[in-house]
Amino acid sequence: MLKIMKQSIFKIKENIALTDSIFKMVLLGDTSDLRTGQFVNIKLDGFFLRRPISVCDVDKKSLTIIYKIVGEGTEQMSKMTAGEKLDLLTGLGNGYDLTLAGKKNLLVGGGVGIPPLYKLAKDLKGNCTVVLGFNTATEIFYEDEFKALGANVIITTIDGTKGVKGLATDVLKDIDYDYFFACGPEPMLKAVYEQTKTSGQLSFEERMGCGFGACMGCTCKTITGYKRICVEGPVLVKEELVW
Amino acid sequence: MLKIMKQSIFKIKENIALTDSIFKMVLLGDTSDLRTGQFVNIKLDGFFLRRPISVCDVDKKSLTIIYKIVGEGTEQMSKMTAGEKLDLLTGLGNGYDLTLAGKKNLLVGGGVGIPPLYKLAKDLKGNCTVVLGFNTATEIFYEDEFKALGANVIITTIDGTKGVKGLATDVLKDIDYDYFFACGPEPMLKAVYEQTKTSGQLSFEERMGCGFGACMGCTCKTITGYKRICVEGPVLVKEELVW
Amino acid sequence: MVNAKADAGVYKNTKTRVKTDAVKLGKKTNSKLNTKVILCGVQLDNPIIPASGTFGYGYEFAEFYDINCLGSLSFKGTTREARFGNPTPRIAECESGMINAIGLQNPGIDAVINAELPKLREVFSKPIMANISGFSVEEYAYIAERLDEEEQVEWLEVNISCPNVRGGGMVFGTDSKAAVKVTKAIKAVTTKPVIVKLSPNVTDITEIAKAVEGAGADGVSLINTLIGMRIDLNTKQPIIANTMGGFSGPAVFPIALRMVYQVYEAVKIPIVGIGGVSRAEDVIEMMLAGATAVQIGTANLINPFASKEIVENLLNIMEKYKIKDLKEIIGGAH
Amino acid sequence: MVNAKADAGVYKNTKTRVKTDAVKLGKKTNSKLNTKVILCGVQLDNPIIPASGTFGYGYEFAEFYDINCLGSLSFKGTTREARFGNPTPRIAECESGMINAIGLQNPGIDAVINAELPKLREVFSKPIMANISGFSVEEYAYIAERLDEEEQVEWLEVNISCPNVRGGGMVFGTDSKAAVKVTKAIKAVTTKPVIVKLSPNVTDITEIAKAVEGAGADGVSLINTLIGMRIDLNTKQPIIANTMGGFSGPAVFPIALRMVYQVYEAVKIPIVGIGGVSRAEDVIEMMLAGATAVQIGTANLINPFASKEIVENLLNIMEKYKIKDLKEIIGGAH
Ligand SMILES: Cc1cc2nc3c(=O)[nH]c(=O)nc-3n(C[C@H](O)[C@H](O)[C@H](O)COP(=O)(O)OP(=O)(O)OC[C@H]3O[C@@H](n4cnc5c(N)ncnc54)[C@H](O)[C@@H]3O)c2cc1C
Ligand SMILES: Cc1cc2nc3c(=O)[nH]c(=O)nc-3n(C[C@H](O)[C@H](O)[C@H](O)COP(=O)(O)OP(=O)(O)OC[C@H]3O[C@@H](n4cnc5c(N)ncnc54)[C@H](O)[C@@H]3O)c2cc1C
Ligand SMILES: Cc1cc2nc3c(=O)[nH]c(=O)nc-3n(C[C@H](O)[C@H](O)[C@H](O)COP(=O)(O)O)c2cc1C
Ligand SMILES: Cc1cc2nc3c(=O)[nH]c(=O)nc-3n(C[C@H](O)[C@H](O)[C@H](O)COP(=O)(O)O)c2cc1C
Ligand code: FES
Ligand code: FES
Repeated sequence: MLKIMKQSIFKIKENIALTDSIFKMVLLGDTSDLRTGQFVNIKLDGFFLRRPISVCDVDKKSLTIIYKIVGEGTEQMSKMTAGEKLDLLTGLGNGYDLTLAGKKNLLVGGGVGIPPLYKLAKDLKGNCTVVLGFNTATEIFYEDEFKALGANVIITTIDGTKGVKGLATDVLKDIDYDYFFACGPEPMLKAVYEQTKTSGQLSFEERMGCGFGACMGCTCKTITGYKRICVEGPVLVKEELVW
Repeated sequence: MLKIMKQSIFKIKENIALTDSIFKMVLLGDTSDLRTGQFVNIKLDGFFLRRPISVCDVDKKSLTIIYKIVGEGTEQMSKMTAGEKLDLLTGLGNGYDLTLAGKKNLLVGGGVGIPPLYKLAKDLKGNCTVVLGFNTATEIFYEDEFKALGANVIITTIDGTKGVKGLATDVLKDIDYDYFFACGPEPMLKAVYEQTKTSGQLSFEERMGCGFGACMGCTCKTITGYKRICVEGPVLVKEELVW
Repeated sequence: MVNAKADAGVYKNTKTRVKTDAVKLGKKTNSKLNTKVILCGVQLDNPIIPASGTFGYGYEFAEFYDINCLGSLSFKGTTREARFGNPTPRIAECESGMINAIGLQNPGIDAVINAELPKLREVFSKPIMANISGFSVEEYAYIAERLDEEEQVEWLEVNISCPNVRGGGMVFGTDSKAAVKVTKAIKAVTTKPVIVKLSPNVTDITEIAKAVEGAGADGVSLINTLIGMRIDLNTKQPIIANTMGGFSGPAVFPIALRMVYQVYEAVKIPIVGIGGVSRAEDVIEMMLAGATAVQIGTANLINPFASKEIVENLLNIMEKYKIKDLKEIIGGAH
Repeated sequence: MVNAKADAGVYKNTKTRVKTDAVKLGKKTNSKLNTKVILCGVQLDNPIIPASGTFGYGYEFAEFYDINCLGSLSFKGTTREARFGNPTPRIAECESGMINAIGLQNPGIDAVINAELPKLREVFSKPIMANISGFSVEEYAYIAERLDEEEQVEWLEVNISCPNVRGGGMVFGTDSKAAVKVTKAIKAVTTKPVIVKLSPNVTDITEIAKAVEGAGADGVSLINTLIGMRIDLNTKQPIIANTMGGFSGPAVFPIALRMVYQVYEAVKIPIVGIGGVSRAEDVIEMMLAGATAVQIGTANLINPFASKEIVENLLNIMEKYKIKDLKEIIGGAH
């Protein structure tokens, strides 16, 4: 796969809260080489390392990312306003391999694993079942957006305040699918790995030094060898995992 | 002398070039405790230590400073624009002791030693002779401002492109004065020290860790003991110098 | 005397960061949170201690705020005679830090006891940590003996790690045998707890820590400054008149934290964590690594209200990270 | 392949600074300026060398820009066998720096010679610095011998200072005797210049430098990473899976510069200056301290175009500070 990485400056078009702690930022800039399932690496003033964030949506002019405030970097991002600029490395990671997709695709997302699935559902023309797992009703975001794509959306909440009570993986057995894509916290990915009967692709996270393959900071073991989450990942196919 | 230091935020009202490398910045903020001959210590984004800059002028609402681009901090300052904010420590240093002033005061300034003399000339109601030394005509600033105070202004340039050709100290012998104030590069101060026959006050510079007396970074020896340029200085009286 | 206004927050970074969430929590701070710690048998209201050399003899800061909010303070390294210190420039700027080469400027032990401590007593009612330095074992012992009589002095912090003086200071801190000698000599003349301040400029700091523990030290404090240098591109010569100096500030925090962590596993005596601490979060990290108390150094120079702001923010940060009792997190990362 | 656009300048700081004046001078750069230096008898077009572990095996960066603008490059530390390295997380963020605990992940010497170097040769026509590591004297010698046959490899950079592996790496770099053994064993099997990479985690780096010089080293490179650590306040455990790691980036520059300065006074062999160098100004400082060539490490990770931008800016900075010939400033601050 041809590696196309760019460093360029993006301008914030909007930065709005979707929930208490989850924000959506639309950025204007050179989006020419951003693919579904890839990520960007964002330089923030006052922080040494860049912050990797998945591509949630992308068109000719704009890039949408959705991020959760988990520490100081994302907190600072949440306070930025339209017009401010950000330095991004774009075109990072392998992205989803759509040539492997099935006819009845299942997308399983948990928390901030959900954003990259949006562009994926779009690429699949909404022709998929999307299971979105949250802790509680107030944390739900992007339900309507997925529905607007025409996808069959199933919401789960752990406390049962909305949708099916339980984990995203609790509903899998009742769904008819022949391929899956999953992104979310590692325990969820593990459960998806264990409970899915078909092949599929899973998206991983790791602390990164560079995000473009230079430092070996993000390596994981797979049955096909050592892989860097930032180059040979973040998307790995189920069969190569060593769980 | 009561030490009154404050940390507060100032807003830039204007920031304009007086010459190629010398800028004037007017700041709005809490100016309540700024005295003639004192300095402020400025925090700049991306730099660890603050930058000490003399009070050039001050009134109830605004503080004027004049600074020369000598390194990256001052360069960054020169690119700031109206509306931007700066974090200042104010009320630093002893300032000039006007109770010691004479009837015929001489003010000698060289380069960016000139700014603090402006407020001093103002305090003296323009009733003084001011010698301003520059390298060349294009570097001259604040000549008119001093004249507007009613002061007797003598300009010297080393290359003779304006005013008297030579050093500021070259003209001292022809001036009638009974007390002096001097601020400028150390070689100039040394020459003033040697060539003046009366008492006077001289303003010094030193690399500073804190600017308010805590680190002992700026100490010099005087015949009355060790003095911190930032607390017992920057103004020292001629008789205590150990030159 | 001062209308202290701490608009700009605590500097963790050279850049003014957005304030942390915790500041908002401030109002509803839980009074059941406990910040008290016990250092060598002496209780501190909180573990925050301004570090030696960055807080003068304390009373100067009392003009900026009521310093009784601090747990304690460690005053400027004191020697037998008054010292001018090194020639200037003594200061150089670095990324997220600075270099100093003060060279132990201080008025000497007589003046400290007769002039500085009385002034400090007027404004400070907490236990004091006395930082002492010397050029010989005898000098260290002499100063310790003198300070042993000062009631408000609760701990002697023995600086065997000053990189800015020759023939003294750091030579004691990089050689276990010399460190042991100084420690024993001081223990012989004082009943106050002796905390030996260690140098980070060593291959294995645990070796020195174990040595001074063996010699009777009641605690160790670490780290002093790392040796650093900058060169002026205009003059093409070192910026510091003395060529090199002590490097401190947020830049050194990961090194300091690592050393506190290592020493915690090597000794049983309490550790005072020092090095780059600039905000309440750093204090917690230091304590998790093994520090019983934490000193704030360079941060005080950049922001004169740093120590006070850290004390104030500590409760918020404890709440944020669900810590009820600070004592209980000491060494928690092991 | 890449429309490389280096909008954001070189990061000296965690904050995106205003561009330096020098960039403007760029257009009228004086072609009479000389950036060539000679390192152990081999000429480099300029002293800029990406540091081992931050530039892969080089060819990856050739997708971002033409790496032939560089003086040389030092590839990822190579061992006899392929290594996975340490468990993740291997990376932690710090003020003006980072911690890594990669643990020498590399494909092993066979794969490096058969797969990596051929790929590098396709895109790089400059002399290469081969960075080698080992867990025993024999392993070091074996790898050196293998690389001795590689024509494009001009120097062997012997990493005796990796803090991230046990029972190898740094143990050789903190003990003069072990360092001497490794150096001698390698010198015995190669005719290429041997540059020994030193650890900063020592009491006296000049002692190790002198020892390896005595053992026949043709040069020394310094510094490798400092040992550092961070703790996660949420989990209250070390961030790095391996607890500690190697601390690098602009934060360590003053320490690296000081060590280069000290070693310059202690040995006669050339020095490769490393540690926190992030912009052309830092390169000049390193050379004034005594470095003949200068490596760029962590800066490449934050800004993939850092090394290229530093090369480009070097002429501007030379002009700004009135330097005609880089060779002539080596050690100029002494
Ligand atoms: C490929 C990839 C895609 C991602 N996509 C998204 C997304 O679309 N939306 C979203 O909200 N989050 C996403 N994350 C997680 C996101 O990178 C972290 O939440 C973010 O870096 C935290 O930064 P902070 O400064 O707020 O936290 P801090 O904890 O203060 O950060 C400290 C350091 O740890 C790193 N770090 C902390 N948590 C993580 C993490 N989970 N993964 C990797 N590095 C971490 C930071 O980058 C930084 O270097 C993604 C991570 C990866 C690796
Ligand atoms: C009491 C006092 C009053 C001053 N008043 C003025 C003034 O009114 N106008 C003016 O133009 N300049 C004044 N200066 C000098 C001014 O502080 C420096 O020019 C400025 O700090 C340079 O910063 P920089 O980042 O551009 O330079 P850099 O060289 O990049 O700065 C690096 C470090 O060195 C310090 N430094 C560099 N030069 C000096 C210097 N001459 N004195 C003290 N520290 C220095 C900086 O503060 C910084 O910590 C004054 C200095 C002092 C001590
Ligand atoms: C200007 C200055 C002066 C110092 N003087 C002393 C001293 O006299 N005695 C001492 O033990 N440590 C001294 N130190 C070291 C500090 O107490 C502290 O150990 C070190 O700076 C690391 O902490 P920091 O990064 O928080 O500053 C000094 C540090 C600075 C910056
Ligand atoms: C991610 C990473 C991996 C490294 N791997 C190696 C290595 O394999 N061999 C080696 O000699 N040094 C290695 N180093 C050390 C660097 O080459 C360099 O000596 C050090 O990082 C200091 O320079 P810097 O501050 O410019 O990064 C590594 C550094 C980093 C950050
Ligand atoms: S983050 Fe550097 S190789 Fe993946
Ligand atoms: S600058 Fe710190 S005492 Fe003067």
